[in-house]
Amino acid sequence: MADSDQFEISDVLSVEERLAAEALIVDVDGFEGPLDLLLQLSRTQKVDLLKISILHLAQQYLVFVERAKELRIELAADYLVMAAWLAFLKSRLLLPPDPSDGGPSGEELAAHLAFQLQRLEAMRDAAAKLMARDQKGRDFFPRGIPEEVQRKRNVTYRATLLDLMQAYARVRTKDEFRPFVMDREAILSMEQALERMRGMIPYALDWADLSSYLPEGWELDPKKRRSATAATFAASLELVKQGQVELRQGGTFAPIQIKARPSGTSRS
Amino acid sequence: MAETDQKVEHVESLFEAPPLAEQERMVEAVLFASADPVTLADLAARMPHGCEPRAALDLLQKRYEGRGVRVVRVGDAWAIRTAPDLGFLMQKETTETRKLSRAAIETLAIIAYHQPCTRAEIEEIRGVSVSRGTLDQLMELEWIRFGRRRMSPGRPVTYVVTPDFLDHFGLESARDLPGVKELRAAGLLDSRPMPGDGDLGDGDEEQDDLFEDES
Amino acid sequence: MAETDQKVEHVESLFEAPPLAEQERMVEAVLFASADPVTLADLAARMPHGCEPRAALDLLQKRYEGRGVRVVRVGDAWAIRTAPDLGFLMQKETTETRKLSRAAIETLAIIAYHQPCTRAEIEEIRGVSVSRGTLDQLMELEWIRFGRRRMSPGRPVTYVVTPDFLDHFGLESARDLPGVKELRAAGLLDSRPMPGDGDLGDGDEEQDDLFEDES
Repeated sequence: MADSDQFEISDVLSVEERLAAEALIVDVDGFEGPLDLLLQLSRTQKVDLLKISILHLAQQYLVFVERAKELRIELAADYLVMAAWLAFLKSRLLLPPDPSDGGPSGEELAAHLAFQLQRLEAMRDAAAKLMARDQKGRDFFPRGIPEEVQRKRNVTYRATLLDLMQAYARVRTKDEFRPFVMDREAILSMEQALERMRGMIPYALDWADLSSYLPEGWELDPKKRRSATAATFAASLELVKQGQVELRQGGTFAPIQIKARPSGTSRS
Repeated sequence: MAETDQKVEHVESLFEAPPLAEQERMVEAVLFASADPVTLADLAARMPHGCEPRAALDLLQKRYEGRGVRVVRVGDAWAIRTAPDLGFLMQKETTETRKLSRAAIETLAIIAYHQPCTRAEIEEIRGVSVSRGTLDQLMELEWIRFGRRRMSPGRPVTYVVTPDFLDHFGLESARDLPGVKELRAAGLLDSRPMPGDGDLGDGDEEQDDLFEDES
Repeated sequence: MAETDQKVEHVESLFEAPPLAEQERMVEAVLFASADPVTLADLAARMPHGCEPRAALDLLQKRYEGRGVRVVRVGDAWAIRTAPDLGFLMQKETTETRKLSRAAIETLAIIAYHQPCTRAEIEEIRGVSVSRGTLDQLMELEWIRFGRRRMSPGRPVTYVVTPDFLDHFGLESARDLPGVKELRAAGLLDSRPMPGDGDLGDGDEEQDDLFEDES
């Protein structure tokens, strides 16, 4: 079938048209799909789109695809789908209608393709006309110093200073109560400290001051800080004894630092 | 609400509304103050009771005919814009818009002329798939937005153009798109199904609806 | 430049300058579209050679006498402004007042007392997470804005209150916010004596430090 197509087409197409088709191939990346390509090809017929020969156009397209194949240009699948459809359309247009086939006639299909091409061209023109219009920010301009200061206040939210202070009091109160709920006596037992630290040790991969292990809030009150520091220190000694942590101190009264002992290594 | 309010306003207007010339000044002030188009409803809400912004607008529009700035209509809103022939004075104000790709421009035109328009319809017209980025870019420019979902299987979303689009291209409504009447008369805005394919016909009715909306 | 150019312009103007009425249109368009008041020199630079912006400006100013907007002088530049008697049109709004949500007011309070304050800090103080929407709403109200980024890991953004906030709550500065002690004295804080009561002062100190930044 391909062969007979070739012959037939070389009859129909002028040299000029074939050159045009080749030029189009070079430009294949520039096409926006098969319909765009068909529209471009139709221009070589130099007639109004209303009078275009769809049969002729189908042949032009098939030549294009053949040429692309020869030049080993890989066409996207939708170009090939269109080629198959056009080959089908061509056969419908050339063969006498088969009365047993209830599908649309070749003429109907051709008319639809012509409609699609006209519509695409019409939209191209419309797009060009649209872009040729005067445009805001290029040809005409809005007010440069708008004065719509109060527009935003269409919905005003009511909140008074009292609301604000009450809200703050609310969150502050919540905050202050939290530590005291945990322990009212300002005394941290070693057991409590140990339990706390056991949970934290797996994450203590780097040296950190012992003081950073005090429970939250306890560092503020001197009394509580003292108790918590003593308990935490005692607990850390216990952990050293168990081989879970290492302790170090840079000098007299320097901060005591603590770090988890990597499992499997001996104490240095 | 509109009905009764209007009556009340008319009654009041006999006594209270400022003279039309004064209303014109007010409309002038409000339009000058805003960079965006102001709707009639917004004007009415801001002006004293009994005012008729529409009549004042007509006066104002006439007053600015041929001047350096003009009173233009954008959908159901109004704005003052500089006369296009003076654009050359405004190099300093010119805003560089990213150059739109051919695909984006065509997609925009298709949505404008065929709205509300589904993605499948855009693809059908262009014969090529629409990249996500193209629609995103147009959305970002606020030239298109989602319209109602189509009542066809899959309930696809539709796209429509926005008042910003009209404003940008100096259009009063989508009916004023260049050549829209001729295109419609030529049947080129119909969604015509491929012979032998199921019909896609319901698009048309909705489309007319939307253009009705814009008037 | 001005001296010689001016002479050249005057020579040329005999042949080329557009009619004064046209120059008036130009001045009108430029004053309208410019984002800043425009000086005479600026006008001259934008308009074709031989134009006399001063004369055109005088015409324009006369034309707008008694209208809804006026041509006014701002320093040594010119601008179009709403007529003072119509200022009410820019203010009159449908004021729908809503109460700020509890989350929003608490967040606002925390920012006001602890600014500059990161989102994580707000969450820590409130003990619940702060939704993006809450912060957005406060930003939209222009009661808070972004402060400097914190120099800590992740360089989180901070929030601070704005002059609008101070304005709305009738405060001269955020320092004027009543301290925790005053809140207690006013009965706003639970006055139950608590261990560690003395520490409350710390909060105030910290607050002062933070406000140093902003003043």
